[in-house]
Amino acid sequence: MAKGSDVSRRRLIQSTAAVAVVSTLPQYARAAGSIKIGMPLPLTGPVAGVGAQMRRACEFWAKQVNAKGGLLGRPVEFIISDTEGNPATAVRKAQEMVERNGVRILTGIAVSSEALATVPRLAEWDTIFVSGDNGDGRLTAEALVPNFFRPNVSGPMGTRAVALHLRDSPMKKLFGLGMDYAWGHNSMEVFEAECKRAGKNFAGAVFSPTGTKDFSTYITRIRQSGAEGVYLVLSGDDNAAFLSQAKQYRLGEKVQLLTELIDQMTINGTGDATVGLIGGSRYPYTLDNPVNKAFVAAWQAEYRTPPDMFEGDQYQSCVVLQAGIEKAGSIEAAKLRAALEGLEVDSIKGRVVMRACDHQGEQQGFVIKIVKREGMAHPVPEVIATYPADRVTPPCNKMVYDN
Amino acid sequence: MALLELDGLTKRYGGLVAVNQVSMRVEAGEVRAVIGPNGAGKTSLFHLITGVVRASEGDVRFDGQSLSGMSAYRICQTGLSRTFQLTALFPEMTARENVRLSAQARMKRRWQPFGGSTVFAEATRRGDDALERLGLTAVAGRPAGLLSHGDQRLLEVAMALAQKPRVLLLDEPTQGLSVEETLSAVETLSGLLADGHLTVLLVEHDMEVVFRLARRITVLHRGSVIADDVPDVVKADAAVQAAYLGGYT
Amino acid sequence: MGGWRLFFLAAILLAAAPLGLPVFAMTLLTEALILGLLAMSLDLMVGYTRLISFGHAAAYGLGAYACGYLALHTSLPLPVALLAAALLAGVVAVGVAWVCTLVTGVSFSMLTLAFAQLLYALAFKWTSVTGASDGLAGIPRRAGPFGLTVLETRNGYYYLVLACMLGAFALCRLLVNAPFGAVLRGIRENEAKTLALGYNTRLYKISIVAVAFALGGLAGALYAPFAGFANTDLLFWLFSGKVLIMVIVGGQGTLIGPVLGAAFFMLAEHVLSAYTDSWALFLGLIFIGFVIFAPEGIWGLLNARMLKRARA
Amino acid sequence: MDLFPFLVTQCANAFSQAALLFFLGVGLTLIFGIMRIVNFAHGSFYMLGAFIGYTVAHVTGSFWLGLLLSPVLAGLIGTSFEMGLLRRLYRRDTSAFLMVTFGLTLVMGEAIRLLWGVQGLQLPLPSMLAGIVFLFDEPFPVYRLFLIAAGAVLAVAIWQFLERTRLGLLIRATSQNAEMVHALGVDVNLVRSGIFGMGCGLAAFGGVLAAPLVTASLGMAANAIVDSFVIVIIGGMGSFPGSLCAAVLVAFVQVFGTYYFPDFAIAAMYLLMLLVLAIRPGGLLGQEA
Repeated sequence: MAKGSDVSRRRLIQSTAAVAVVSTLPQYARAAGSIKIGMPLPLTGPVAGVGAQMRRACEFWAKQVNAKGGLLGRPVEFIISDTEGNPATAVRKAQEMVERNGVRILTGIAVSSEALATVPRLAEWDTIFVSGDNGDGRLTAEALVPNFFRPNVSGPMGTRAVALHLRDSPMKKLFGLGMDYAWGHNSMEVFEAECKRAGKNFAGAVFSPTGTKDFSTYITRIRQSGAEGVYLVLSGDDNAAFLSQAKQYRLGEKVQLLTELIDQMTINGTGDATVGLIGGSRYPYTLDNPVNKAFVAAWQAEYRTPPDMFEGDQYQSCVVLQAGIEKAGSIEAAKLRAALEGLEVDSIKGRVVMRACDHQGEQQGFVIKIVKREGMAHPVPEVIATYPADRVTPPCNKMVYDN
Repeated sequence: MALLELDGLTKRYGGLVAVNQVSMRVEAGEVRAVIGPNGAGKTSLFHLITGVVRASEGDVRFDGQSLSGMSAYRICQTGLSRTFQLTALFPEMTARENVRLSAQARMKRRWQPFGGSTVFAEATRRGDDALERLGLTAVAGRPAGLLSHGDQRLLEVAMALAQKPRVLLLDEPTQGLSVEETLSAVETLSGLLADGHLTVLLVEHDMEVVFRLARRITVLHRGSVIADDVPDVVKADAAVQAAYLGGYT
Repeated sequence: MGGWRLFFLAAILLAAAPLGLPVFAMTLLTEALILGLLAMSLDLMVGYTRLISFGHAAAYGLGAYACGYLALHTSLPLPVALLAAALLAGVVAVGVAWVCTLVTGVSFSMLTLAFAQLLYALAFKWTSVTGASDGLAGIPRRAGPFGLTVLETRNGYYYLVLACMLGAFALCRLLVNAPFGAVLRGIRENEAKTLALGYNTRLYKISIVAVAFALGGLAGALYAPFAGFANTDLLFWLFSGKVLIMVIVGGQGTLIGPVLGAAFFMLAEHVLSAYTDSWALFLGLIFIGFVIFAPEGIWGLLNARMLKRARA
Repeated sequence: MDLFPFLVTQCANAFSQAALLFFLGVGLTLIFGIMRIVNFAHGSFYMLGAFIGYTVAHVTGSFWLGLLLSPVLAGLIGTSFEMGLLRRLYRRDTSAFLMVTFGLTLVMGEAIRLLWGVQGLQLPLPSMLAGIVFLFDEPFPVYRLFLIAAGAVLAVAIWQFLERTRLGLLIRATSQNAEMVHALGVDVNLVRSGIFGMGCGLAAFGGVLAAPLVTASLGMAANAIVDSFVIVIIGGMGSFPGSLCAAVLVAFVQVFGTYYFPDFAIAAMYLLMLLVLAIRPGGLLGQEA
């Protein structure tokens, strides 16, 4: 990947920001020309792939907005900085953007440990954080703060979509393999409850530590469980490693692999090992609606590849933010918060409603299957089921569903 | 009663017997040498006495008290100070700091975590005294690692001396020295031992040194004692000559 | 160096910092001082005793979790919570050091790493206390009954950190210059000889590990309410490695060097990463450059300069 | 699954993992034994091996060429690093090596990110290794059998190399007594450079072989560093048979530990290391007691 142009661009952004901040008093910074959006996100380290997607989506959106004269007549400008996926760095970078660059809106902050460390500080910073990919259910439940908004799909919502699909499936016995991480445990909890509700036999779950390299023992466990399907809540390197090894053991021939999410980048990296996988998707670019078609066309004109899952989800968050700012006529936290609550937007994934009670964006849920297609170098996701917003979004302030 | 008594001391490594049933009595004020060809078990004997190595059998008694089972630092605290065959110093510290640290080990408040100027003052006094007795006052401010090899050997003796030991164990004090250095070192040491206040156990290779310094000699051969007497008798002993002096020209 | 004179000069300058520095600079300075305290505590082991620890994150994480837990679940005032956290780290260290000092050299380093990783695993599994992978978030700065509300403000907290830092520095300096410190230097240069001189070296090593952990725990305890969270990354071995590099790059065995090293490491990473994604490349080259051109570290470099100026 | 087939499969799993750990540990053991330095960058060479292997395999279409060329290239890079940088530092203490290899880890990680990007890369297997065999009706990948075989062959090869060749003799002598080799009139610098390169090459070899299991990715290095050190320490520093035993022991504890006590999977390796060192401070086959 060529990074040269990005670097000089960001340096330019940085230096304009430095000039703009003539004083440390935020009021003056806010009066300055552009709307600054802070984006601390992992550009190096194990989660760098997700960070790269999020950055591209924001840059694409900013370009679109600025080409049309900006927001509220002001250009949009992203201040981007690497967090390495480390919460200590993420908090420091976010604080710098707020205190030094006069930022009042944050996005990025990809890893849930980063987000959970950051959100309690938002009130003190008088800053709104619009999530672009955070899946941790707690952020809109116990850990909810007034200045946090999640227009993207959460982990429990992805699991719910897969579970709804399973209700119609003949599979009776299911097993789970999750990352030994809050996200893995939360999603598995939802999945187990959904299995029981659907009258399926949940044969248990195992959790692998993050960074597990050899999944042979877990594959043995899955095989021994006698389940017809296994639900996977894995991400990044762990996901790629498991899928590669599952293929070598021919696990897919006996057991249907189900996953909470998988993006094109992982598919490209893992190759044929993903074919046949059924899973949730935060955003499949193959969605058939006019807004999405226009988005995909513009995206492909710019980058010559279709938008990936996190790119679509982050873009939607930007669009929601855009509508919020326009409605508020301001970027002040109190006004923006009021505008975002209850906001309705027609986005690339259809209608998104930012409900006021827990700041979760209600939206459709998708289930995809990974298939090989003629003329495509890599397998692609194909949407096999869509579920309406009221069925995939959890009750307010909850992670588990009650119907 | 002898100050230091070894009683049937034995060390086995698997099938190899490094030290075999060694018994010996060293009286207070005595300068005793332990000699023997290479591999006779001299240094092993020192390791056993000072607790660096545990004995397989036998006992060491110091002033009537058994030392068996005591850890090395504790044995040292009872009043046995030793030097090493291969020079062991604190190379980045000055000679004065070396002896000071050594002297400090014998003081009650050696561990004091704050202040401690009285501890340092007393330790420095004892250390400087030891340096003077070995003629090292002139190089006291130099880092130990930069001293000449001869001075380093003497510094090690000074460190042991600074502890005011009741028994001083010297492991080949002239090891690795040139002929001139050996002569001057022996000169210094014999001056030191002349007044008869010190009890010394000396392991040595070099016969000249042994006959100059020791008043009684124990000869080890393959881990066992084959002679134990005054120098003249040992010199004349046939077994010793066969085992050791015969091969030594 | 006129050690104490320099110390008071630095103390006055640091105390005056809030008057002249912008808001975010104070945030950075506070974090730099906290990391500096951590690096300084490790210097007691690495620089003064040649006990190279690959697991000093254990001290930091313990302190941070303990202080965070107390702040979230009790109404203890902050200073008390800090002391309790430091004490806990020190007590745990006695057990850790008792085992680790069974071995020496790289094996010692690996055992410290093993303990830190076990704590990391514990933090992952003991959900009710540590919050597992989520960690503890929203840790408040609780002033408590003494009416020390000033600690809740940015500058007030900075002065608390500064006071801890200066106090710890004075303590460490007294310690290494006392008879106890002389024995540590002996262990550093020749442990076998120190033992042969009649010092119970293992006891000294355990003691210094306990002091280092207590001060490292204090640093962690200061971090938790400063950043508002504590999580498993604070215990991860990679962080231990970074702290070790802070000590070396600053100049080990100098106390002040590691403080500068910590500030340098943090600021270099922070500033470089704002300009280029490839910050790691440059940071790596800087470290390699230090090894070759400034073997004594930052403090050694500064010292050489000052000596030169003094001569001129 | 019956007990017997289960045990056979699990043991085969464990041996295949042991092979990967052995590739990782043996190079570090050689380097440590002869040079007494702490090489933080070992995991980075492992990762580099995987990426070079991927590129060679893609360009030439041959997995085998990747497996051959990657260790050679990584070994050359390692050797030049030793000659250009480490050589100046042998008179300095451990901390200099710690910092310089830590710096190298940062540089290599970033260089790999710039060259290959952030996306994980799959190294496809040649068809002869992509199949499956049945062990008592339980499917087992041919590739894992190949790993076990490769591990065994490499172990024998290194053993013969150490026993039979002059260089091997030197390595054994040096890991026991560095002074002695000087006395033998050997160009120690040359031996050091060669061994460092060989150690890095072995790490890269392990990296290529691990890539089909885990995909070549930027997270490879960090985990590999700790694993390789644990193997070296448990086995006894500088002991070649020790690192072999340690790899097998760690793999068995991981595989069976993960199966019976999944909650302890994260801590198993460290508990094992504590236990071994508490009983034998020098490691399984180390010299110092």
